[in-house]
Amino acid sequence: MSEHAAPKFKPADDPTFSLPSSLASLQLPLLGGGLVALIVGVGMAFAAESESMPRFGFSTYLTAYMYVLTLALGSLFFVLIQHLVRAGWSVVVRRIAECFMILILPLAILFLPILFSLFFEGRLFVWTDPNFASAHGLDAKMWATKTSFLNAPFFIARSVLYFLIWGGLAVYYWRGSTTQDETGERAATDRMQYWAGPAVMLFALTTSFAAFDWGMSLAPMWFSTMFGVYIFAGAILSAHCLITVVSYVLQRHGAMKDEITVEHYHDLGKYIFGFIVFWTYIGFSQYLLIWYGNMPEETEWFFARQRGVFGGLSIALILLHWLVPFLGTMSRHIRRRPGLMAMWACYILVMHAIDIYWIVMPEARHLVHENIPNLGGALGLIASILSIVGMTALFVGLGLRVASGNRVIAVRDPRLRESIVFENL
Amino acid sequence: MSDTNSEKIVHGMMAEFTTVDTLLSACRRIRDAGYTKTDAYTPFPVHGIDKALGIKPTILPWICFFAGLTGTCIALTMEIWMNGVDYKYIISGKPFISLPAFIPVAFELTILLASFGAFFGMWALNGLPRFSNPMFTDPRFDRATDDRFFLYIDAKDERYDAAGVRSLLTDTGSDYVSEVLEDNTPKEIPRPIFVIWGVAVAASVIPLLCVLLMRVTNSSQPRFHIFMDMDFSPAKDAQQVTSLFADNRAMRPDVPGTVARGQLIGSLDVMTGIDVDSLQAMNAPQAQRLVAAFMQDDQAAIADEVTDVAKAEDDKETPSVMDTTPWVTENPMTVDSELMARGQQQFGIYCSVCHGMDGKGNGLVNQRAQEKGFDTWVPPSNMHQDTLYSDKYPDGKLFSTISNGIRKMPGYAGQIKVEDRWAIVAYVRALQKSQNATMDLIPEGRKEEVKSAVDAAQKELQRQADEAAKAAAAREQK
Amino acid sequence: MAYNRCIGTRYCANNCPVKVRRFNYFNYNAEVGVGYGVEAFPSAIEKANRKLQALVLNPEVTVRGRGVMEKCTYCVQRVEKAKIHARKEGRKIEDGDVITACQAACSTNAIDFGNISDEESVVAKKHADTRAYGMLEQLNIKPRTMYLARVRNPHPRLKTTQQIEDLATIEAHHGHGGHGEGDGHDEHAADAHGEAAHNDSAHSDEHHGEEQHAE
Amino acid sequence: MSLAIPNGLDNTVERPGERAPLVLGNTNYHDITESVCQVAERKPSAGWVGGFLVAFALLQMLGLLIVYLIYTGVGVWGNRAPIFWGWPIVNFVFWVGIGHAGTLISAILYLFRQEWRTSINRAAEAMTIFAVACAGTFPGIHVGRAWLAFWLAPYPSLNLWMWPQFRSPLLWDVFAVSTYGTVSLLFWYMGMVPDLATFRDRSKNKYRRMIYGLLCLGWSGSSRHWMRYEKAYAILAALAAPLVLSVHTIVSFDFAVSQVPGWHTTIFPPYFVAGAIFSGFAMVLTLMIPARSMLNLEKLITIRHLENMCKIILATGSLVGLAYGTEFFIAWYGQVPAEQFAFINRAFGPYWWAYWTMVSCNVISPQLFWFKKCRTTPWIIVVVCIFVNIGMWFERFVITITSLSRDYLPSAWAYFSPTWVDWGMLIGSFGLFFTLFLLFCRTLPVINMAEVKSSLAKQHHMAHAAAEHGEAEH
Repeated sequence: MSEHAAPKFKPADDPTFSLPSSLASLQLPLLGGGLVALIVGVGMAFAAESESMPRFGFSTYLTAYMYVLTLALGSLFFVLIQHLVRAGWSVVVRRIAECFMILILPLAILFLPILFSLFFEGRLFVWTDPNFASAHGLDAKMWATKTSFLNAPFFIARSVLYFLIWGGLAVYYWRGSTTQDETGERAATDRMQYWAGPAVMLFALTTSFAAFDWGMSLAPMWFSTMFGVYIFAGAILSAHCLITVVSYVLQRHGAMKDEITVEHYHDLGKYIFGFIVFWTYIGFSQYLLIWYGNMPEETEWFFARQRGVFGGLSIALILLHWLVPFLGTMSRHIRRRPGLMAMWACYILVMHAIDIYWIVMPEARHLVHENIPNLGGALGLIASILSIVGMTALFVGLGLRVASGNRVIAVRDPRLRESIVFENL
Repeated sequence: MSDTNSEKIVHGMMAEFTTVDTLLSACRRIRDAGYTKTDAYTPFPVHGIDKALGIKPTILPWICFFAGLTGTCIALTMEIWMNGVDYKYIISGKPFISLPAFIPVAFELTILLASFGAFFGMWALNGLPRFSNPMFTDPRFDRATDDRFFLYIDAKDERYDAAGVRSLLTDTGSDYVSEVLEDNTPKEIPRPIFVIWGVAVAASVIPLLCVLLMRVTNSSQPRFHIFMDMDFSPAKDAQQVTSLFADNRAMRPDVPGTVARGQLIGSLDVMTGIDVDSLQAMNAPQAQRLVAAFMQDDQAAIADEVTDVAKAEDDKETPSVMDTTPWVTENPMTVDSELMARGQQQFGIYCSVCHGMDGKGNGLVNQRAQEKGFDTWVPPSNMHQDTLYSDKYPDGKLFSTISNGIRKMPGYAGQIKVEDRWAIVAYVRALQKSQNATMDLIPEGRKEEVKSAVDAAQKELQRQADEAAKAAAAREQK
Repeated sequence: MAYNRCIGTRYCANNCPVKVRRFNYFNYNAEVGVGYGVEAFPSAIEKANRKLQALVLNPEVTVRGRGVMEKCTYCVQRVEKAKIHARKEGRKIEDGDVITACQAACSTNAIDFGNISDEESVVAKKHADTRAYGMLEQLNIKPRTMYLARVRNPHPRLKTTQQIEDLATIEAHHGHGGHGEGDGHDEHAADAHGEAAHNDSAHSDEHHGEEQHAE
Repeated sequence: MSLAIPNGLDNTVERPGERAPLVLGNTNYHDITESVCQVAERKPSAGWVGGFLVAFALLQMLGLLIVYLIYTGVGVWGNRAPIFWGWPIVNFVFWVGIGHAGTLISAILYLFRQEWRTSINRAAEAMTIFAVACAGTFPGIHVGRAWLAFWLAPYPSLNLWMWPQFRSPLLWDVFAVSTYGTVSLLFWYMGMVPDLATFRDRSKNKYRRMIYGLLCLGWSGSSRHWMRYEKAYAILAALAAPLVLSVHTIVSFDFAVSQVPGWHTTIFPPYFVAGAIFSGFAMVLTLMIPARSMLNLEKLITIRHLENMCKIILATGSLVGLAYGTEFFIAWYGQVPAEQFAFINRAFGPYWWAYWTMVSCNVISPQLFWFKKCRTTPWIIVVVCIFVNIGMWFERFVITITSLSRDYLPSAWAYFSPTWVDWGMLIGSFGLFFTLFLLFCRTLPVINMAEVKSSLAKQHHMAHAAAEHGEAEH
């Protein structure tokens, strides 16, 4: 029925299935440069701390960290869900996601600075400050209950648990997939499918709580049941963008020239479009419910993001994170142009960084009612950008390192053939 | 069949296929042969056939996009105009133009109009509905919606030539090739359909006309109301009945314990005439019952209680002339000329009709009753018997009698205010005193005046007595 | 509350945190010729017409049939009357001009009603009292009706530490710092609509702990 | 045709790299037409007639109760202050939720290219429409003055000259539910057009032919038409997917924008949507399993279809469970006393029985679907799905009634008890639903023939390609 030329199926050791050397050679510059940029950026961020933004340093680090973590988590979820629904189309790009998913392990080490911040009372999470309750006139009994959850030991235990679960899942699926490259064993796919259901449940639970811990508890008196879903929406959207961009870059450098077709970009484009809508839906619902209910304990969080430069940023997010890419990726014609799709994907990755920044940074402000959060001046702005760029470079460098030792496509996946010949309706 | 063929317009040629693959290859062949006015008829969408036939993509997505955009604009304009401009209404502290709250409706209308765009756009682009189609004349074509695939070349095609087309189609592997002829079913629409249509249209207008008529008619009569709603006031007037309450009264009596404004005067002692504290000491349950009855605002119960209190004393071991009920012995009001005047007035209104202006028990009602000789008539008491003097009949007891009645006399608590009842008590005391007054009771300053008045009165009486004596003497002389 | 427009979704009543609203589930006035259904109608068209006219000319009260929500109007008819009166005399509305029905009926003078935008009014002063609190104020519902906390007189030796602390830190009345978007209530206040203060001695208000000796 | 799978083969096992068939038996296109058309063409069975009479009687009861309600006043329900919303709203949310499955199967699974949807989407869409009809009944009669319900439309009432209040979630609801009903109807109808043409072409009877001919708009099966038709269908699917999410989201806004403890929580939109899908799929399965055996459609609606639906039920059921847990956690974490009380009251207050019914039916019972045995045994599926339906009804009961019965001020607390009218209307709404569904079975194509044929063609094509490939490798 197809009008396409019959696809060629290459042998597993085809050179286009490994990381192109032009990209592999970028590893060291990215790792080194990224590390330096990150350190300098965070250093500058500490220097940019001021009376009005006393927690700027650690918050900047957390922003950069949350950004790459959501990318890795989104990739993990992408892999899990493809197995869960036995997807055929995505096999050619799944390895790219797998390469980023396994970065959960190094990210666990990069989490240490955040744990480290717990030793400095109130320098990142204000609930670590023993005087917080009395300074803000909070009821002591209530605060005691709150800190039975939000306290350093329990926080550390939970963080370790999250990383154990994510790391375990990532390693399991990474091993399954790379072993299959060698053995071509079909049962491996069956096993991975079998565990995908429970894995998604675990993922949903841990991601939700990690979002509560690392994002929501920055404002310890604020709460929103939807917050975990909001973080998840950003993660899954940006993971699809990441896969699109990386696929495009790989193809530009000669890898998987024939395997990833315009159909895959079209499909990724559809998901990107869909998840832009999903992100907007979650973000809007969260805002609307809080705005409408107008209860002081909830509006506080949005109130901080409604004034000054963050007010502008909020509007910008609506327009640039939703409206512009929504219109931009709506057309089938655009989704069927890999170059354009890669461009939009890059754009959304930038927007996602701003989204994370918008979530984390206002909580670095001095927590009194009248205080309007700011960007920390030119120094703070440069510091934030440097940190995020550095962290991202580090992340990509690590990804390349992982990829260089392996194939960039799951060559012996039983559904590879289906994926290659896949056509959109 | 051939002779009928010659009379009819030939629309084109169709060929039947049994599988998708043969159809597709046939499509490619006729496309490559240069035919452009071609079409395939299949029971399900066959993928790749648009390329095989050279069908161009549709503009439907654009129609939907603009329809959706129109929906958004309509919704936002409508919401902003209605709630932000034309009808401003403060609700839950939200601004008049609340964009977050306007999003859901805008979203729904966008989807609705875009869906209409897709649905009706498809109709329009496909030229549907189209009930008459020459393809349908061939009974074999019925299987085009079941399991057969048809390829059609239109006679209007530049390259069309019946014989050539037939051979080309037979060549592609079709086992049935046939010409498509003009539909020979009658073209006129049956008349009953028009009649039904007309009647339906006419009938559908009637309700509208009725509504219109009702809207424009000027009439002093109220419009017909299926549901009354709030057009008529359901407020109740006094003295009306209602089934809503057990007593059928529309006007509700006061809630028990209600004291009218300005009527809460002093303590319970003042209200009952009984020294409740003393009663409490003597007979606590009795006192509580009295208070309870009072809280119920039930005049009869109060009266019963009060009489009970009084009776309980009477029934005690030795019937004593002395009443041991702890009546209030002193008028709680400030006794002054104003109170006296008030008491005189009230006594005049309420008491004098029976008891007489002087309190001697011979008011107009009594006179009339005596005249008529009613045998059940109990004559009103004379205020001037010594059992009614304040040493034997304390002020409280007198007050209580006025309030609750005694023997034939009804209670006046409902008619006379508490203050006024005490005023009457004061006035009655004054009346009693007036019958036994001595000069000692007269204030110094007014003694002369009274003396002269008394003298004048005595003189006058003397004069009248003399005159009477004279007159009597004169009669005797006659 | 636009009674005429109400179709009785009862949404307002559900969401009213203080549950002041009540609903006309049935027509409670069926038999006076203003009900639903034909039995109410036959004899009374002319009379009903007159009533209708009377209703049109009645500026004071709307009357509600079944299916309509009920709510305290703060005796809007009395407020209007007082306003008209004050306007005729060319003065501002003053304390005592409006006596609401509940206030009139209250034998213990527990209710005060007046203009809170007038700082000299009784209600304004009572609102400023340390004992004043709004019901469920923490929800940012900005209630107009305020209550005065119960006055109690515990023996100093029986006071809880909480009470002692509260008494030590007691200040002027605190409201919620208004950081909602809504300002509808402020407009109401400017409208010379009154404000009620309940001196509700029966309302035990434990968490306030602003008890003082008063008796 | 030789590549078709013999009847009775277990198509729930799928080797990676090969797709299990979705149409069983030695089937060709004509067989599909036959097996679907026979449902409507043969004489109604005694079971159908009996079922229809019962359902129709219940529908009459619903009608009479509505008349009684409107004549007497909404006080005939158990709604009393402070529980101003009682069973009617519970029923409304319940039915709207059920009404999500059809469009979800049709639209979202279509967009995700889940081909197994083809055999079930038609009946599921029909159920959607009927469920929305049931749902739409309740808010309409729920208002105190039902005859003025049209005031909700943006129409200036002539005597008041007022506009509706667009800041009210109830108005959003009016728009959402009516848009949803309309679009679902369009979507359903549009999917049916080619199949109605099949009905037309098979009709022997002149009137049948005319009616189906009118309904199918003169569909001829032209490839040009198909191309635009498919585009329109895809666009409608793309529009219906966010729409279906938005509807229950907006229904959840009715609750969540308020300040009522237990209602005001931001997880409500996705949680309601998950619940809706959950209950909708359960309802589809509850009906589909008996229907497929009564209508002899086992070859088209296979165990694999059922298994896939069970998996979705398991996933959404667990999501709903996760949402219950999150609510509890955040209520504790948030440290707002009223909120905390609301949740403790749900679980341990006077309605504890409703809450635990909900939890056991919604969260625990679908966990059986972790076992393949349970996912592939029709009677177990039916039993679990009935529990899920009950559980989802109770979920709405719990949300609506427990929250209202005990909110901020204890002085206003009360306990809800339904009246006979409440019961009658709940049962009557099932009468409406089943009447429509039974009529649908007899008069319209219950399975999307065109799509099943299309997927059969693809199945053949793939088998063909695999065979060729196998030859090439050897």
